[in-house]
Amino acid sequence: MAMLLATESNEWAYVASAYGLVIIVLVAYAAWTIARGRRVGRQLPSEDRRWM
Amino acid sequence: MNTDTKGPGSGAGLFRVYPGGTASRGSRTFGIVLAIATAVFLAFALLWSPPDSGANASENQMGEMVRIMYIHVPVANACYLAFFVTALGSVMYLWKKTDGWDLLAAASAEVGVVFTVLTLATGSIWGHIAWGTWWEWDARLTSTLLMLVVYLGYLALRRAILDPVVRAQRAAIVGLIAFANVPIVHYSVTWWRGLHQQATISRFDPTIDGLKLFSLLFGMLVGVGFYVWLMMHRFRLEYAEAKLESKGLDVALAERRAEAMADTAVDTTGGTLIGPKGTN
Amino acid sequence: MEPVVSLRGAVCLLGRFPALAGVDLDVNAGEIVLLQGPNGAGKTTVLRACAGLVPVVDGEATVLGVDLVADRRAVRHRVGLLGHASGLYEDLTVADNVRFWARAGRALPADAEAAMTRLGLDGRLADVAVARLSAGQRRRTSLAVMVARRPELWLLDEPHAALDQEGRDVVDGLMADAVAAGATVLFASHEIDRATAVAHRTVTIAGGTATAVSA
Amino acid sequence: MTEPLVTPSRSGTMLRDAALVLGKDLRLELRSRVIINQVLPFAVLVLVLFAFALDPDRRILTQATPGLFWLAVLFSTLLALQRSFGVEAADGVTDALRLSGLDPAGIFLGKAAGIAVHLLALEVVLGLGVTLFYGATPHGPVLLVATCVAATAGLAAVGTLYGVLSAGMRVRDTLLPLLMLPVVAPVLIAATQAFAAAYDKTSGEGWRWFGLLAVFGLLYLAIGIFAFEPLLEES
Repeated sequence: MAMLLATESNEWAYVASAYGLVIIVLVAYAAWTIARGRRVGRQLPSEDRRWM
Repeated sequence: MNTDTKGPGSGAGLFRVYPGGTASRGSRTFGIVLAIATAVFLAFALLWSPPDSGANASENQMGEMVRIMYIHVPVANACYLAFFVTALGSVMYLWKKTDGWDLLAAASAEVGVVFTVLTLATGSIWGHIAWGTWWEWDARLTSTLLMLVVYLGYLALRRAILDPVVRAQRAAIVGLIAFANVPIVHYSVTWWRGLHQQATISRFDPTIDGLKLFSLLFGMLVGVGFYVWLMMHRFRLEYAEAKLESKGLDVALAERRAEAMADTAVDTTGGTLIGPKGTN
Repeated sequence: MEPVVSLRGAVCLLGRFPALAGVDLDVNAGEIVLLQGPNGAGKTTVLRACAGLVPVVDGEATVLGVDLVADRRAVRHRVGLLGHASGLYEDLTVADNVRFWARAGRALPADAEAAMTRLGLDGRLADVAVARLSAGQRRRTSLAVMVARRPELWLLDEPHAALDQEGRDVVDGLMADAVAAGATVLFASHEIDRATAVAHRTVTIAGGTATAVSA
Repeated sequence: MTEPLVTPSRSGTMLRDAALVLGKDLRLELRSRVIINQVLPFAVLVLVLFAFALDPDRRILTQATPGLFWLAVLFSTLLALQRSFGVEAADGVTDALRLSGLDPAGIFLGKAAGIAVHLLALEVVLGLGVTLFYGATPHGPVLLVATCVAATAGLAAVGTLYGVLSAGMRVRDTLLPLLMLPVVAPVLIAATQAFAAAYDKTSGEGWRWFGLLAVFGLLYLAIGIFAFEPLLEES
């Protein structure tokens, strides 16, 4: 099978890219959401910001 | 505005709101716990758990590539959870007609789309080693791709409708149809591939145990944690936007009434008809 | 007796715009009431709200004994609304349209034919596609649909617009006949002279508010 | 003074209204001939363009016939839907429908039946087209017809649901394909496979796909009957 032919370092590059991609995308999405939240939140009076 | 869809309702103490954004003490505490858990998970997944080779290997002999599974499966798991919550929010909105459920469905769909993109990406990376190509018309990959497009359509529909009530109503029905469609698409695509490919592609579910199994389960826990934490922020954002919308409404209503006063004043000076006249 | 239309502090939204910002209005059975006011005052929205098309989001609203806030759909088939749009299929003929909408409203076939005659749509005009009609002829076709359906409450938005002299007389006659047959009429118009002549009383609306409550 | 004398059962009203709406749609097509004069030529044009794209090599075209046939049907469905709901969104007709007293479920069934009739006519012409242009000899006529009927029911039901959903929106022409096509992907797959089975004279396999199509069609007809009323509301 193809994966048996792959060298170990090559495998690590794929593993690293998978983990890197997931972490970068999640962090970027979280940052974007929080930034949007701050922008909208500033326009709201505090009595309307009762999260939970 | 209904906010009861998530957690206890209190504006003080542990849940005191931090000014300006969508964070609260609860979400910050949870975020810190999640960050530590993520670090521990990465250590397990990348360092402490053994590669899938040698004596204890599964039948597929995945080598270091098994580590991709520890992140792919939790991400896929989170995207199913997200879309389940969207469907739940849609059903509850159609039943209860309270805005909170609609906001929950909307927030969860967006988070779900992010997780679905990551599911496809990590699956594709794994596939490039396993199959030698970035994309294979594998049943799971294909049905996941279709699911992604369906929910992109859901989000596009939400953006296209301005009236909040109409938007909630229509989005709820589409959210429900989208979820009902998942099994149909899954089975049709599975049968479609099953008929044509006699050679089985090595599946992504080797038998694993020990540290490998622990890494996978811990990863799923972290994945659900990430979903919950993102949802805390995303739901509050959706809530704040809805609040802002209805806030603008109060202002518009006041302006409209002021306009009426002005018009009436003009009318009296002009001497035209006002109010009820005649027959009662 | 309970009024046919009863609005108390009614608020209606068009998207995010409050078209009605608190309307008080009573219309009693057998009345012809003229709704008058400047452009954008909310006349059209009052009529559409009474027809059960626009939701009343705040206040109280009862039409023909139906609570519009609770279930506005229940009133729809009992009212007739003549709006700015014709509500006709362009590619169908006049007769096709009148017969289809009359059957949809469970009107008698004879009523549909009679209505077309009343509006001067019989003969050659009946087989002309709506797309080829003039504005006045469309108006007559929409009116024919409404007459055939014999609504209990007539809601007319600018009924005289686009019509010739003879057509306007027909409209005035239709309103009088409707009231004589036990129906009620609420209409909006800018043709003050003609409208006040036919109306029993006038209600002025401005900036989405009006106060016209029977004592 | 106004109400009809009888109050028929709910399903009786639904079917009566469905027949009324279907009759109206057929009459509309009879008078305007948009499907015959525009959508039908478009569908044939798609077949010809496929032949250009795939090289006029009979073998490839014959092999790809089922897929190309259903793709042409799918694209034509979008056009037929835009026509069918463009008519309902024009000049206050949507309001007139809401005020008409027609049962929403009846309107749904009537509109879906109208679409289905148009699509079936289209499929007959396309079937002749692939035989003529691609040289595909049809086998298993029962399976072919059954597949057409079941697939058309599914396409018409989903199309009517999403058609009314996006009718009256500014972006309806772009939103409708995005919403509808991924949902009808199973129809494309199943109908293509059933056709392939019929053309290959292996009908046994094809009936399984027919079953999937039937389930799909019934499911969406049921959803439409229940969901059409809220969808017909404000736009």
